[in-house]
Amino acid sequence: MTEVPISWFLALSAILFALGVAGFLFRRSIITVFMSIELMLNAVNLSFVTFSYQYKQVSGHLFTFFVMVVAAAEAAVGLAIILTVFKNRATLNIDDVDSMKN
Amino acid sequence: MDSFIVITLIKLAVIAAVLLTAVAYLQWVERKVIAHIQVRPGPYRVGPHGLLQPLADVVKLVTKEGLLPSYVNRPLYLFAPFIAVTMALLSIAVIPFGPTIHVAGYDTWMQLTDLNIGVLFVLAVSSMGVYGIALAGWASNNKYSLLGGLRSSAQMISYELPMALAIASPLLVSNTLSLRELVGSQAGSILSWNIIRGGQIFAFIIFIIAAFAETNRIPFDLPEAENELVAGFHTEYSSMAFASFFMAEYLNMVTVSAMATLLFLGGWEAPWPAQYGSSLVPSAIFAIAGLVALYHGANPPHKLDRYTFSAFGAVFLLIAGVFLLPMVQSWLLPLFWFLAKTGLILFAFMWIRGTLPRFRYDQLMGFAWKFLFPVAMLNLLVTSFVVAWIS
Amino acid sequence: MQLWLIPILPFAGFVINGLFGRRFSKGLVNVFGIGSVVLAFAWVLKTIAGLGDLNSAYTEHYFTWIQSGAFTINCDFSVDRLTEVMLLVVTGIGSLIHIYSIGYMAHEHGPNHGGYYRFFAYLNLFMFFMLVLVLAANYLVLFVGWEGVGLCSYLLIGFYFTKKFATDAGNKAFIVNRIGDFGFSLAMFYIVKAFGTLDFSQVFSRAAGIPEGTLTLIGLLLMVGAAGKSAQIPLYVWLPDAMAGPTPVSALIHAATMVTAGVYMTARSWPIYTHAPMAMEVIAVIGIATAFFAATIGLAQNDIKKVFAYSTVSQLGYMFVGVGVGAFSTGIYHLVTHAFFKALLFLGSGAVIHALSGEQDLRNMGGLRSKIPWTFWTMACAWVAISGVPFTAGFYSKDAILLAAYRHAPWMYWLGTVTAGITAFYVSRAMFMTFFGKYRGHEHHIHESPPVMMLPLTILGLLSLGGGFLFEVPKFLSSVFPPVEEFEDLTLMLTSVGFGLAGIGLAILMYVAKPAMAESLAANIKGLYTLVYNKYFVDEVYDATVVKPLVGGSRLVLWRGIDVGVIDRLANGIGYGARDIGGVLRLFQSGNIRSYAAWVVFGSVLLIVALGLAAGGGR
Amino acid sequence: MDIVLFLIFGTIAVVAAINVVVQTHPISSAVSLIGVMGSLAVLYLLLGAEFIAAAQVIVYAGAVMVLFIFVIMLLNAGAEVKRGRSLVVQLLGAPLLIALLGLLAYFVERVFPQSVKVHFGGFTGGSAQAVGRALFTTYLLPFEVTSLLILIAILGAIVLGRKELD
Repeated sequence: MTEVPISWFLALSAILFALGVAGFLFRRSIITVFMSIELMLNAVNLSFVTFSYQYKQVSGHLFTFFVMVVAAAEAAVGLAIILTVFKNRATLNIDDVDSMKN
Repeated sequence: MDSFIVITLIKLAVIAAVLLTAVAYLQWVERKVIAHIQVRPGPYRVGPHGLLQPLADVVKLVTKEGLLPSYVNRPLYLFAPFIAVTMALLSIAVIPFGPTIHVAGYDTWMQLTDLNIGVLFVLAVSSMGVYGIALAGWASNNKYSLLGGLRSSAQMISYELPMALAIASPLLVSNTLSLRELVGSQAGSILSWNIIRGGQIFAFIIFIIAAFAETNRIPFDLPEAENELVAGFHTEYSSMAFASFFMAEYLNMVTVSAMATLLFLGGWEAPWPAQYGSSLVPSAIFAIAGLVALYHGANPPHKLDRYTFSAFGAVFLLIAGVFLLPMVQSWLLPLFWFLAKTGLILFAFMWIRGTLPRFRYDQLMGFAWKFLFPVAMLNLLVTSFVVAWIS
Repeated sequence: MQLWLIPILPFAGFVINGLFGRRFSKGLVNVFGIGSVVLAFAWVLKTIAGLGDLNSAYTEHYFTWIQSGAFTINCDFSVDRLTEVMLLVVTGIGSLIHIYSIGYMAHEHGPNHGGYYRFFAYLNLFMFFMLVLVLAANYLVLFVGWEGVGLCSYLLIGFYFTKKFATDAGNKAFIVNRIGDFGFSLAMFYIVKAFGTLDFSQVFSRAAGIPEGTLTLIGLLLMVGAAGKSAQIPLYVWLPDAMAGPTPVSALIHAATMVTAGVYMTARSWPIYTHAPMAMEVIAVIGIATAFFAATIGLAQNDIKKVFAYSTVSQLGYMFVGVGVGAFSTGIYHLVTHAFFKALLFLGSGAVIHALSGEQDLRNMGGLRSKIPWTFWTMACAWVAISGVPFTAGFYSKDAILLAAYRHAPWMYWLGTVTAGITAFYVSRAMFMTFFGKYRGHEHHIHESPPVMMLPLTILGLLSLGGGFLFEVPKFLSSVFPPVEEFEDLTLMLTSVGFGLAGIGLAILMYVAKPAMAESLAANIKGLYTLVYNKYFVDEVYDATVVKPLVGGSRLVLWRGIDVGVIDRLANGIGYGARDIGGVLRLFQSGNIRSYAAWVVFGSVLLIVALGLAAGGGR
Repeated sequence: MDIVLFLIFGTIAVVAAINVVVQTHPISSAVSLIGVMGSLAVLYLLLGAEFIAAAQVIVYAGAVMVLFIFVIMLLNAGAEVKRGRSLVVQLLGAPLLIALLGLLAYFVERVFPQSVKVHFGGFTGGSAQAVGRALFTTYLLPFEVTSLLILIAILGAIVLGRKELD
């Protein structure tokens, strides 16, 4: 059985996180931006679970669990907000939603 | 290690072959049952009593041209039926059909793989099943399909909640997440099944209702309500892609029926202990069936039946005899009980399809959120209090 | 024993009446307002019965309030015999006065029955704080009650807040009390510094080991606090003005209970004082000076409540004399009897005022004896008691104090005896001007007060007459305080009684037999009379020496100089600065979410770099 | 075996994540994201987090993403339009991203000892029982608070989503 260095998992987590950031920065669709956030959360979850393995403690799993719960709640509210935005402005382009500017 | 892989591969092959055939014949059974409910003969032409009808259907579906409409989202359109059937097949992997058996010097379970979170696995996979339908509806780029997909995803995530809650109650009673241990905790007689001992009759009813909705069966088959949506999410599908959805639906029915059996009806446990003659029941049933068939063969309603009924009668009597052999009883009896219970529930699926009308969509959602969910919640609450009280 | 229930009951009354009383009928307000206090009284009785002999303090711990290293302050209540006496006085007399208030406040006009619910809510709140003060097992909890009663006193003095003089009087009481509280706070700080704790039992058990200088300082600072609360020279000026509040308030807060808190506190702190004789001497001197000084002012007052207010100041002086000469139990004894007769005098004067529909000036009264006889006879009980007529309540306690004072320093005895004579004279004067002679007022609908007011008067009357030998407070408290030598001297006793009777006799002569004599006397010693009539111009002196310079200085230095010159400039400068910085930062606020995200990432990168640098490159 | 599994599913995760970012159509991104989540679930199993793996599939893949797809279908969202721009992102975005990734990689490499290796079955404390025990003892308060959070989220979603009453 070949084993995997623990830093590989963390590196994977870092890559996924960076990709999430990239999605947030470069995408214009609100929904995609939102999904990028979920991607970042997933990357962080992977780190938590990895740390849990490293320290042989279950706490990391619980953090992940709570992140999931919060993500679910966030998705419910966030998507409701997206629906409202779409209803009021008929756009999903994040650069069009900038009325805070003035 | 190697033997493990080999055994697993053999089991895989057996289960896949039996299951896929069973699904095809399930379709035949359903058509027959509904036909008899509606007082008509049903499939009759292909083979004796239409017994070869499924084969003919398969040949037809496979050889038909797979249409790919030009305006669909190709990758997803092709991907969706794949997801649907994969997810339906996946959950079978953790479902045990019987206890450990001893074959050719090896001990093995009548199950592909045992997870100690088997129930969670089934839940997870069934929740993934939504994607097949939702993506199919969306990728078809057709308003009927889209609406069907929307309805289906809304319906499935709505009914997943009461279903999960209904599953949680027997889990509390049995105190395990492993499907095998779940059955082990219900060993004995019908009195120790979760539906009786755990007082989970309400959970069972909720589970069955939610299962009907999860599998998009009548009376909850809104996603494919033909008078409103043509054929719902699979309007644009034909040939094998269409067959995939069809298979997925029947596989899901088998899965939920098996789950209901494992969770509530004691799995492969006999309704009463063997010393009171439960081991003779299969023989008796098959013997009676064989005698009836032979009688009908002697007095055939049709010319051809003289041979078919006689043949069936002989086969049934043979099976009845096999059940009496002590060397196979150890694994055949549990399998019989498991399949009998699952079959009963499957029969209920068909029976209800022949009897009930369809819900209206708002009634469907209202029923899920305003009635089923609170009741399931209450049931779980009461169960947990009782479990905490007793332990 | 659930000691917490005692203060919590009135507090519940306060909360209920305070929150919902606006919508209640008067009856319902009464149920909660008076019921809670009566229940508290009942609970006090049950507690005392349950605690039995109580030769050492019984303490209940509730929670740790402040914890800082080794220094801990608990929220504790504790009961010993001294506390029992105070509890009985506070809840007993408090209950009577609450009942009396039903009748007294019944005719208030204005919205919500003239703030009827507000009155009882404040009164209940006062009871709560007073009981906390009495039950406290350390200085800080006592201070909570101390400040709380001050607040309630302020609220109730200014109860008629539409009248300027009432709110002014409230402010005055509050501000003067602040000076005293400042002293008290300093005392607490020194106690913490010297003892490391504020807990009574620990402080008192360690008092012997502390240098006398520190104890003297603490004692004097505590005395400043007590002087503020108990209206002693030089901080007595607020009490006469406090009569602007409703009369039951004057009776409860400014005669029977709150103003005696200073005496209670000094008596409670006796282990500190016994090791600081200097401080005790100061207390005794201040006490006797206040007693005499306030009595002389009382001679020339024409407002019936003012007379009794100065009398209160004077009697509080007596109590301090008792404490100051080391006879702590006599001070508490006088506190109890004074609570009886002074509450009665105030309630009686309230009944008179009530009968005359608000008239307070003695010159507009007279001859009321026949019109409101029950009021007269009950007040007469208090009159003989305060005058020190033998075998009444005041006789026993005042006599005990004077005897103790004689043992300490004979001049104090003589001054006290003279004061007793003056006291007898001015109280008699007030009584005669009210009840004897012929009626000089204009109100013609003079009526006896309702039974609900007469009942407390009657009970207090009986207590004023018999309370002295019924409750032998010094004997009861003998286990609490250091023993005092038994000292009986019939001559001295007779002398002081004689002075008292002489005072009454003089008053009969001047106000009953020859009514003109008072006027001519006043005319003969016009200078002196004017001086006394204007209360020695103390208020004016304070105004000129303290208040004016303070206000002027504040205006010039604090307002013009510091406020405008420094603070405003600073505040405006910050504002301008923020605006300018904002002008730059505004460019970041593009409204574009993705730009924000980029800045967040930028910050994260900086943060990671900083963390890496801080951790020394990672390992 | 373990390393093979890691490589397979790690690659799937990275490729799918890249796909999330580069696809112009939200639904393609969503499907790719489901792929990321699924492969992460497998990696969780590898790390001994069986309950979390199941929860990952049930909650994330089975509920959250269904919601996403549902909304995409409901809004019939099309491919995104290249309109509007952010100067900051254009100038700073790529360098920042590279800096972030580089720093993370550097620290992961520096901080974490190579000696700790992951093999399947190396940690068995992630069973449903263990997680449940910790959840209902040590983490009871956060757990209850999250239930409150979810309640609030439900209310918020309902308020935001309901039709205007006019």
